[in-house]
Amino acid sequence: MTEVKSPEVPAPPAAVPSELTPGGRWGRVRPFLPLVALAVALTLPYSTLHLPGIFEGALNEPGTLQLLAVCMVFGGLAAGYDLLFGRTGMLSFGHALYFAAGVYGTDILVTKAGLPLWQAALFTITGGTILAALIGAVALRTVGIAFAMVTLAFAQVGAILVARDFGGLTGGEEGLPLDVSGVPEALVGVTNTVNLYWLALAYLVVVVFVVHRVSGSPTGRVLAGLRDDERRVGVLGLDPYRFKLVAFTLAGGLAAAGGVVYCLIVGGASPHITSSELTLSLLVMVVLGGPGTRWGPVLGGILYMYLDHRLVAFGASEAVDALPAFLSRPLSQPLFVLGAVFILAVYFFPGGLASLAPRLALLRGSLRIPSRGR
Amino acid sequence: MTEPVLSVADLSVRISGLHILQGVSFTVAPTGVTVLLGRNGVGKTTTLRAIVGLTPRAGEVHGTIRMGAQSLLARPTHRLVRGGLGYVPEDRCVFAGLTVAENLRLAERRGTTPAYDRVYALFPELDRRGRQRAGSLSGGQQQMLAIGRVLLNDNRLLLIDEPTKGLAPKVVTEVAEVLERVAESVPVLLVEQNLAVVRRLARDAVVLAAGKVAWTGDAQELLLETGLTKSLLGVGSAEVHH
Amino acid sequence: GSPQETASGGGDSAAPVKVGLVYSQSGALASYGKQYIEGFKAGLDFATKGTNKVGDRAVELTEVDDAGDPAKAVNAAKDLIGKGHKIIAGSTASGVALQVAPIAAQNKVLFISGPAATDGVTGANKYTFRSGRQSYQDVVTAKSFIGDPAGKKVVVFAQDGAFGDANEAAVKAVIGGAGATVSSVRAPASATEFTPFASQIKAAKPDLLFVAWAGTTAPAMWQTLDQQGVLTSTTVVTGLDIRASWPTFGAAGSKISFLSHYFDGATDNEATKAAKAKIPGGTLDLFHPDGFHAAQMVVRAIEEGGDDVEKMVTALEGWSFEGVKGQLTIRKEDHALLQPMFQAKLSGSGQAFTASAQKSLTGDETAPPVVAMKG
Amino acid sequence: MDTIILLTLTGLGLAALYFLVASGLSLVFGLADVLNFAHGLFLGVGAYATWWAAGNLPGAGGDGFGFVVAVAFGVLAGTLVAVLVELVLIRPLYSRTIEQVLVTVGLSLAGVALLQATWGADARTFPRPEWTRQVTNVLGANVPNGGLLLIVAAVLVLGAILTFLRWTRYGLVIRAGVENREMVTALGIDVRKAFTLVFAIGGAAAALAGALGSVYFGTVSPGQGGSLLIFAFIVVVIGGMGSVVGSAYAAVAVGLLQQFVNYYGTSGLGDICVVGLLAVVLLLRPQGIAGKVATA
Amino acid sequence: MLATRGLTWRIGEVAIVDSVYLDLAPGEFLGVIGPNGAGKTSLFNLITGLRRATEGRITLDGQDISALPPYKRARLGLGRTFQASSVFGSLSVRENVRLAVQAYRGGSMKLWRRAAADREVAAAADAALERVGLAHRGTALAGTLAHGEKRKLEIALLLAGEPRVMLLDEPMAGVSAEDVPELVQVIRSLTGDSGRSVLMVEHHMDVILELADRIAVMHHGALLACDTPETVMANPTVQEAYLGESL
Ligand SMILES: Nc1ncnc2c1ncn2[C@@H]1O[C@H](COP(=O)(O)OP(=O)(O)OP(=O)(O)O)[C@@H](O)[C@H]1O
Ligand SMILES: Nc1ncnc2c1ncn2[C@@H]1O[C@H](COP(=O)(O)OP(=O)(O)OP(=O)(O)O)[C@@H](O)[C@H]1O
Ligand SMILES: [Mg+2]
Ligand SMILES: [Mg+2]
Repeated sequence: MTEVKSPEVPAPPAAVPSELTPGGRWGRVRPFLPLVALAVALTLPYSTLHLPGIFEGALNEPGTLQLLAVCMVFGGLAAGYDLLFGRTGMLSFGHALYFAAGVYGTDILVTKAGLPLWQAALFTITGGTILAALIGAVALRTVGIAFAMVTLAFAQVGAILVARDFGGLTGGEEGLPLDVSGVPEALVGVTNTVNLYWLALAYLVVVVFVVHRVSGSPTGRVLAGLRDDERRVGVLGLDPYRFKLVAFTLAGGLAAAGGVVYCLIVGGASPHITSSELTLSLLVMVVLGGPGTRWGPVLGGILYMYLDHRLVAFGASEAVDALPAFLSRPLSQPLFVLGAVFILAVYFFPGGLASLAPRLALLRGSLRIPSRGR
Repeated sequence: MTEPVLSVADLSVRISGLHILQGVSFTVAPTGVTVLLGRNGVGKTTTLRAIVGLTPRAGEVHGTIRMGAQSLLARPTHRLVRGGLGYVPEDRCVFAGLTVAENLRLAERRGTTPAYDRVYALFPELDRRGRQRAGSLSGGQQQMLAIGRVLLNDNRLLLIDEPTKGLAPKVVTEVAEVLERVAESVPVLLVEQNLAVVRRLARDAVVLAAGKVAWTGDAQELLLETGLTKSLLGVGSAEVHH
Repeated sequence: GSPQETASGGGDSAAPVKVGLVYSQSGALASYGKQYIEGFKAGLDFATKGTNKVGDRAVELTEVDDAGDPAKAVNAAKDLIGKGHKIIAGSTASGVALQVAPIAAQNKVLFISGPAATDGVTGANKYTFRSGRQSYQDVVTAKSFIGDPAGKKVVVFAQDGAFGDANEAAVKAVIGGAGATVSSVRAPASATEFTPFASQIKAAKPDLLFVAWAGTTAPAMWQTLDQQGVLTSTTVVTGLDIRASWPTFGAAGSKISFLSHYFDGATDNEATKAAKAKIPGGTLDLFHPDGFHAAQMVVRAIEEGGDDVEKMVTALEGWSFEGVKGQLTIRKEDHALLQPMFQAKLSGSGQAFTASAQKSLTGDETAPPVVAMKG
Repeated sequence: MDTIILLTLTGLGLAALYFLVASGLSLVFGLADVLNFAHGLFLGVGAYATWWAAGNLPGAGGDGFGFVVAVAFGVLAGTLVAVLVELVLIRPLYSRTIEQVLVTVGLSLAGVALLQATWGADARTFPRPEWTRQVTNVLGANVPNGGLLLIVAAVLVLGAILTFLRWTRYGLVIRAGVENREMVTALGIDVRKAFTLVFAIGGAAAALAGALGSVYFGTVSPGQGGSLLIFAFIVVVIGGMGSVVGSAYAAVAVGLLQQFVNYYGTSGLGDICVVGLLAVVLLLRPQGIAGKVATA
Repeated sequence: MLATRGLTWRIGEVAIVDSVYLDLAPGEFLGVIGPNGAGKTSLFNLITGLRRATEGRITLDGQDISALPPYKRARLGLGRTFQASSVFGSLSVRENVRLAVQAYRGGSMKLWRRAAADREVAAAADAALERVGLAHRGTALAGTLAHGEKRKLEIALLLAGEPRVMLLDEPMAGVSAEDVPELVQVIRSLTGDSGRSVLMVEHHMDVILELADRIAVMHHGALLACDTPETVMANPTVQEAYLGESL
């Protein structure tokens, strides 16, 4: 008998199991690529290289480092979100809430309560994790689109509370600048931007490591099973609710930690980050990169944020101004370009950025050995 | 022998890198049942789906598939079906959210009179359960609905994938009888694992193995020859005869 | 290279002076931003007498779009400071101004906030100035509509959030402090249907209704107030927004008393003439003065301070100058910009409203209370 | 008493607006299985096209019959854009829901930015018949006529959509296609046409909402669609995905709740209550109040 | 071992499963037959907890399990296969079975251990795959398996959990004739000596007759008969309602 399903969220496209990835020369190099990337990231602040068009100034300039730091936080955030979406198949529309909790929590504890940064960070991350656990405990009673909407609802309450500015805590639509007197000297000022860069890099590395570790663990295997068929997991003797709650809480905690870092980088909190659009952009980042893949979400997050910030400059550039009006007007709207990029991305690299590498490899293979049969 | 109603020549199907069918050729006679046999996973379903144009997006199809003078490749499924190619899929695919009557109504084709009496005569259950949602039907009932759906119209050829799977013996017999009667007027290309049913219905047989055609010929002959059944289907003819 | 190294800010007396303008070119406040930059360029032209040079040194503008997002503005500010800019101006949105101000203080560069009206910018820190008006000045202007407030009943209708809070607090302080009873009706900024709020206001039967509402839902709000008869039953005061929004008042337009930061025709002096001559279209609007004044302040800062930010600050503190709005003074204690404000009336209807000045208040009359400098 | 009448009728007006947006969303969401974040764009297109037509299209205008022509033009434009979006962008992506999300999110960003690039970020006055600016006195309450117009339109749209789904063959095809597109094709039906139709209907309803909503608000601005969309989504979910009747009930519940709580409670509480209602409904009945998928 | 007492499931007025009393002795193999729609799958759903019974009780070793969620019942040794194959489509065949083994070996949260490093799990999974003859398909994605292969994988998942009571819902459906004897062999080997009990729905009468100790016949939700194969086959009602004229 066919079960009549409640409206289910379709599971995201599956990751190819590692056993299936093509071997060969590329396969041997691949495991080292992350290390190469890390090495590049570590040396970058010492380089005066100028990449015209890509960054405003030299690589070691504060503006560039700041932009990269923001990008990396979102890379980590997307990787954490993917733990929910790509690896467990839970479509949450409220993930921005935990990130916002991280940002506002740190900001309020430092600025309003006058706590030293490390204490504020500790309280915030703990609080964000508990918040995620509590909301998850309620929201996970539903599945599919219903789950997405319940999480959205909670996030919306968060957004309303921030906007209401109870007791002047959040600063409402004006946001709350961080009072840096409680923050270590090394994290304040333009000349210290590089330290924020290290912090963001550390956050990214930690998230990526945690996500890899967890998804490669026995629990990660269960999460992958949940993504495909929850009922089946139950019949195998595992409690789906418990596992989903763990994933939800963990992802929430990671997001809150990201919030702490972001608060320091931007030097304050603003209500932009409580909007449902942020969750939606997290989803876009993950899909752009390739859900459930190792590097896809990270790349997606970095690319998204990069575009989000840089397109503003692109829109104002002379090259665009020189175009005829019917082209330059829309092109000078950053959101137009960003939206167009999403759409093109779907058609030109389905499966996300992460699927590019294997496909390039395939392409190269087929060029070398024309139409080899099996 | 008269012109075949369907001829498949050198059909190859690749799905995401796997070469599932590798040059399959066979024909379907204009009358009676042609049965497609083979073990699990050889590509029987893939063959039927390639014929009706339902190969998944990641798949490539090469070769020729013709119905009379007309090539079927590259024509959209709904055109093929409107042109008289009925398809009953392996997993029934009834519309769970629609009622039984709505499922049938959906199968009506424009410009022809649907033969409800024929369907209800074969499956009175469908008439009785007209207002039940198809998703709550039992497996067997769903199969009846799936077959009933194509019988509503007059077809030039029916493709039926494992119609007796999961049916009670009594219903298997009934379905076999129905198919037998259907086959009197329309040629059928049938995939079937139940050799008793094959024995009762089939005129010609095509046996697939490892993505290729291993044997074609008279079905009854195949089932009679213990050696052949053993080597091709892996069963002794005793089992064929129960 | 090393990460701690930043470009040095010149010192060469003939090198151009780099000024960074971070404001909204896109996003919801794009049209405010557009007026600001037009005003700025006109002001620069005026203050440098058409040379765009202060002494021998050219003023080199770098414009960056923040799209109204504080995070982007902070990025841009850090980038500019890293590249050796000593002067940052702009900030169309209050959120942006509040977040950029601390950056200026941390890095000891001059920051001149633009149209952002939040009172929080005043007294934010030693390096932060403002070239526009602040909410408090709006409210003081509103007070001038009711004569003697003692014993009167005043209702504030404002949206939730900091903007509404600030207005409510200011009304309580200014008008309530003068003897009126002040109550408030607040609505979510996202509200689309205003009947419940209009009913509440009507039930309160105020002598004066002060409306602080910004955003695209404003026209619907005015229409509802009009339909429920609020506008005819009491004196309604609100801030006059940019010209493009006037037609959206519809029938309500002529029934409202406006306080105005600026509108075309409010003043007529040398700066006004220069501004009108330079601005595309020749019609001044709400935020042109903010840009114009910012440019005047920038030129003053460079003239007196050269590359030394501390000197720039000293040069601006207490400086008094003639701008588009008339005589303006930068108060030394908290960098509040004391400036004239206007009472205005809209007449005509449909697409063709014209504004006329009823009264103008001097900078001293509208001066906000002095706040302690925070940083 | 008249306060209650006023709040009820204006609440219903709000509900009607939500319903007009939600009905299209619900159809596309529940039946074509597309989470259409670009729905707000159709709304914007409808509103701007009506606005443009009233000023530029011969025969159209801001009042009387001319206004009807303008609204018809707006609805047509919205429908056309919806059809184009379906044909060009969504069609290649059926059954790839997540990519659809990406495309529709992209579209909503790009579309709103495009409207803004063309007509500016600021609100524009919307042409509308004098009658809609007036109020009607119902038992002592001054009810805005724009709201009444919305209510009438919503009831008509509800009736039309129900008739379509229940009694036409296309309705059947659409409901079946949601479950299994492939099988619908295998029954000899060109399912793509049906989905285009769903988008056309959704686009038309949204465009109508855009035009009449702008009449109600008095202005049109690029972001208008987006802010209504979140409540429309809530309405769709409370009502049960794909159930138009459910959406109608949910819209009424949400509209009235918001209106009354905003009056009797403190500000912002109305929104929180709506969100709370959503959470409660979903926790008690995860499938929404109408309960079933793909019912008319 | 497993017993149902007056187990009933109603939807509205209709009883889909109607007051079923069943007793399954340790080591017993009970075949369940019945016309399509008789309520066999529904009975399984009630026993495994995917549906809540409207009336009646289910006990396992005397313990009342009627109110337990599916996963707790599974922990107590209740395993099942599904009539419509339900495997983890995006995992490889091997990962599917490893997941099942891991679930059986104690599903407590292990977030930090490397799953691939657990050799015992891997070995047990490979053994289960070997047993159903799917070892050569280990790396294929389960979603791309042909129908018959999925049936085998279902059984491998069941095997991995080493359940004490197994509920098999039409394991032979769609399995090619060649593989039927092999699968019968697998199922037999699962039961033989281990004291495991089996409840199996199957329409292949020869398979049922070959394996079952007793046969239960369901009809319109009720238990029509439950007896030795010979008696059941001789029962005229069964003949008429279920078997019909054999081909
Ligand atoms: N979408 C797909 N992607 C990858 N492989 C596929 C896909 N569909 C089918 N296959 C593979 O193609 C082969 C043939 O499958 P097919 O379903 O045609 O077999 P079958 O003969 O019908 O088997 P059965 O008797 O079990 O129904 C199988 O090995 C299967 O794994
Ligand atoms: N959720 C439901 N709603 C309504 N009717 C249902 C539901 N689930 C099952 N039924 C009905 O209950 C009856 C028993 O179904 P079940 O699937 O248990 O039969 P079965 O004995 O397993 O049949 P088969 O051998 O064909 O698989 C059927 O008539 C079916 O239509
Ligand atoms: Mg098959
Ligand atoms: Mg069954």
